[in-house]
Amino acid sequence: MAFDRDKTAHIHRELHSHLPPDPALRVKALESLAVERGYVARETLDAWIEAYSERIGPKRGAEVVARSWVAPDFRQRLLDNAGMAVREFGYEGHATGHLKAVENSDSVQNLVVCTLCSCYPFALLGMSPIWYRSAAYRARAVREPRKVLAEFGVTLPEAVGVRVWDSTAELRYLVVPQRPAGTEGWPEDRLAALVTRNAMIGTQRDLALPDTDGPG
Amino acid sequence: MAFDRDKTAHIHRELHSHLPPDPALRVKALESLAVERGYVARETLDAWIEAYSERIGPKRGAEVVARSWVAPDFRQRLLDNAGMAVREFGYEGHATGHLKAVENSDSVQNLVVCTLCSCYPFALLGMSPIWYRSAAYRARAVREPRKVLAEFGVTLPEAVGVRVWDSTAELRYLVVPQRPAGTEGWPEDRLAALVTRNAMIGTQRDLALPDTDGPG
Amino acid sequence: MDGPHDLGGKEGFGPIDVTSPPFRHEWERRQWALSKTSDKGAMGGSIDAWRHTLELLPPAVYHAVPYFEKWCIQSLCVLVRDGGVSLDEVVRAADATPEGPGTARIWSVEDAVEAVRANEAFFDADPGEPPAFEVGERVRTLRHGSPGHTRLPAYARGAVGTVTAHHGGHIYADLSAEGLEEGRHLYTVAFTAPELWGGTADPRDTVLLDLWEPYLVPA
Amino acid sequence: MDGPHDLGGKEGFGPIDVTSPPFRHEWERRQWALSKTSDKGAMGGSIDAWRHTLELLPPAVYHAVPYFEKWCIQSLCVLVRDGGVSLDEVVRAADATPEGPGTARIWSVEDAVEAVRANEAFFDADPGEPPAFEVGERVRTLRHGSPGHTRLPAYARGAVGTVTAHHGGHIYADLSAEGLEEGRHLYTVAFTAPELWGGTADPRDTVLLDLWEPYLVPA
Repeated sequence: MAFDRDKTAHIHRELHSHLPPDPALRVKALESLAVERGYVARETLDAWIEAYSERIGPKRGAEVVARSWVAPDFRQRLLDNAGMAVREFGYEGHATGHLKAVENSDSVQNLVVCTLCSCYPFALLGMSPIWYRSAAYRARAVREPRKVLAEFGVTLPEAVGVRVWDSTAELRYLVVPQRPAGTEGWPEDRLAALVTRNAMIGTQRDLALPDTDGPG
Repeated sequence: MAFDRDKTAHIHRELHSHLPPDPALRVKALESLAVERGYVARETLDAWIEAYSERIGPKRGAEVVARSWVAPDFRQRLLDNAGMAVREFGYEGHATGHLKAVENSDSVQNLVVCTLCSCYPFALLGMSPIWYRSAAYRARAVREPRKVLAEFGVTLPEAVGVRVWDSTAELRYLVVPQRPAGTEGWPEDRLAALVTRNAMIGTQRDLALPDTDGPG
Repeated sequence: MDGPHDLGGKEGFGPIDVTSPPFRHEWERRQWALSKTSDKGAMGGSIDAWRHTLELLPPAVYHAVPYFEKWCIQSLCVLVRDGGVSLDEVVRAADATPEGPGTARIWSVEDAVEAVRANEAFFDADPGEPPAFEVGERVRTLRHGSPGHTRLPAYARGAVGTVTAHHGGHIYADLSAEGLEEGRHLYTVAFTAPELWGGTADPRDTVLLDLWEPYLVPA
Repeated sequence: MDGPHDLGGKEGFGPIDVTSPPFRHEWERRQWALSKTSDKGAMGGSIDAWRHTLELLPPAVYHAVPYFEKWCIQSLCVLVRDGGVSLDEVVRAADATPEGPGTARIWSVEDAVEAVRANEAFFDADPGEPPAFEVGERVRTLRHGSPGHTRLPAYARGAVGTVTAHHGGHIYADLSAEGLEEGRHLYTVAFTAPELWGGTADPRDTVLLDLWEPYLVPA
């Protein structure tokens, strides 16, 4: 069935002009219809909310990053095929089928964006932060990544080039930040606690050790 | 003084978030400040409104078009330098300094738009219609002029190409529609009464005679 | 389409609110949860059709309403367009107190977590012909977009870059939105910042996009 | 700048309301009248600075608010930026009942009509060098816009057209917005519809733009 653009745009205009402006009421309408039609149970929505607040979040990605720091063979598997590598944790799933890990280095800072929508490796990092889906971030990350990074408190050393990854197809990106100095011999779980969501998107470069007040 | 973009954008955001949303109140604020600071008298605003509702409007352009139909030498002056030619009527002024007249023909339909703002030959045609400044017209006129014309009820003969004039500099455009058949020997004022604002922008092609119900 | 969603490089946006959490309001959480059912039945369709429906929001709405409200209107639109729901029913549902428990099975948190895992989708698809470009080759993107759904952003059109990876064949988004699953070769292409933004951009920086073969010609 | 004002060719807008009159509301008439004083003192500046200030409205505001409300915010912004008016004063002015008659001279309708006539501005300015292109020549527009004000719309970038007229030197908008009045050669350039919009566009149609020489290179 070919996509009917005119009809779709027409329905959008009708809906927007006839629905109450409060988004909570609009969502209520969708929820009522979805429940009534048997697409979803109300309790299932609560289960989804709990799944994403308690179970699926950036701690998953942090574990993956930490292991890549301590296990060279895992690091290689991650760089070769990150989608397969995260299966070792059972963290595969929504938007990780074509996951790609990109490592920061002394000369590279990776930064991930989706300019056309808001693609994100949900099963690995949970729901994205609001800024990631904001028009300002989507518009500016590709054009002025250094100014964007500055707003996150990141100033790059002279030698560092920014690689901005715009997720235009079904590949998804995980930034692997550099392991901080002074963590030699730390176990994986202690290392994982250092890895932030922003660092895995690329808007944080230096990871802070628990005792320091380094730049976020 | 260089233009301070960041400061300008910041003030815009502050104003929009602190002012009441009702546009009438926003205009009231501007009027109060302008009057209080001595930039304009309240009665002068009424004079401007009357000037543009009673004195300055598309009838001016219609007179110019009608004369070009009946006076070949005037027509030539209009095509050579429309800004100078409208001085013969005393209709020069706001946005006619670099006026250009473009004639429709059996193979050409001219259409005027300003995609970047809403440039218009005000002194000659008065205030523009709302559709001319709408995002839909500005966006679509250059990309799909025939669909736009169809919404105005215009279907072009097979031989006709559309020339869309996007007013990107300080030139302004006056479309000279074709003189309708059956008006041989008519005086200028009777001809001028046939010429519509839309025809002089290019969203009407065939001018209707008073007794007919032809397409607008 | 050159729609309101094509934000890359657009100017005039203010500073980024860097502290914002995933959700601010309860309705946002519920919309996110509702979207988890959006690939089921009448609320769904391919990811590309889903995106295209979202892109067709009126530009003023797209720019003005909160993120998850766009998702909500998108799903309501699909219900009306493809699900046999009338506009009146939608408007009444915003007003009415929700009715009884419905007929759907109740999922546990464990079910949801497992569904996320099982949703590991792959988009590989045989393009049926060898790739036209190889890694290291210079390519130019098309100047024109497509009137329908497309994933070549406006900021990267008519630009010359270097192929840095070939991913084999992937389902071609432009056709997928129209209901056709066909494979096309997918590449990662790197563009220097000055190529995209002009001479004032930082020459140390690059932007990398994943682009299907039909978007590319030899440079 | 690649701002929200650059609408040419953008998609997703609905049908045009073809019957609409010049004004719908009294506040629109008053704003139009107020704008007639906008080239006086602190409410003004060059037309290019005026346009650039308008372009810098946040995109969501630009797309959502009515046309004359944009003009109003634009003028208020200039008053705050250049006119020594504080944000608080503006907000209070929206709330307060207007005070006495002010000090400005009262104009008659005749004065207004005469002011429109006298406002026949010319933008000719000596470019100081001969034109680089002549009528009939093929030219290509730049791929990149300018970070500031510019009058080369995004839809016409990186495109090949034909010079159909040379208008001598005109004040160059890009610099004029920054307060510098310098002349550059101005041309009308015709582009075929397929060149701008791709092969599906009607080959009978053309789009003509008035473009300054710095936007152009030989094709």
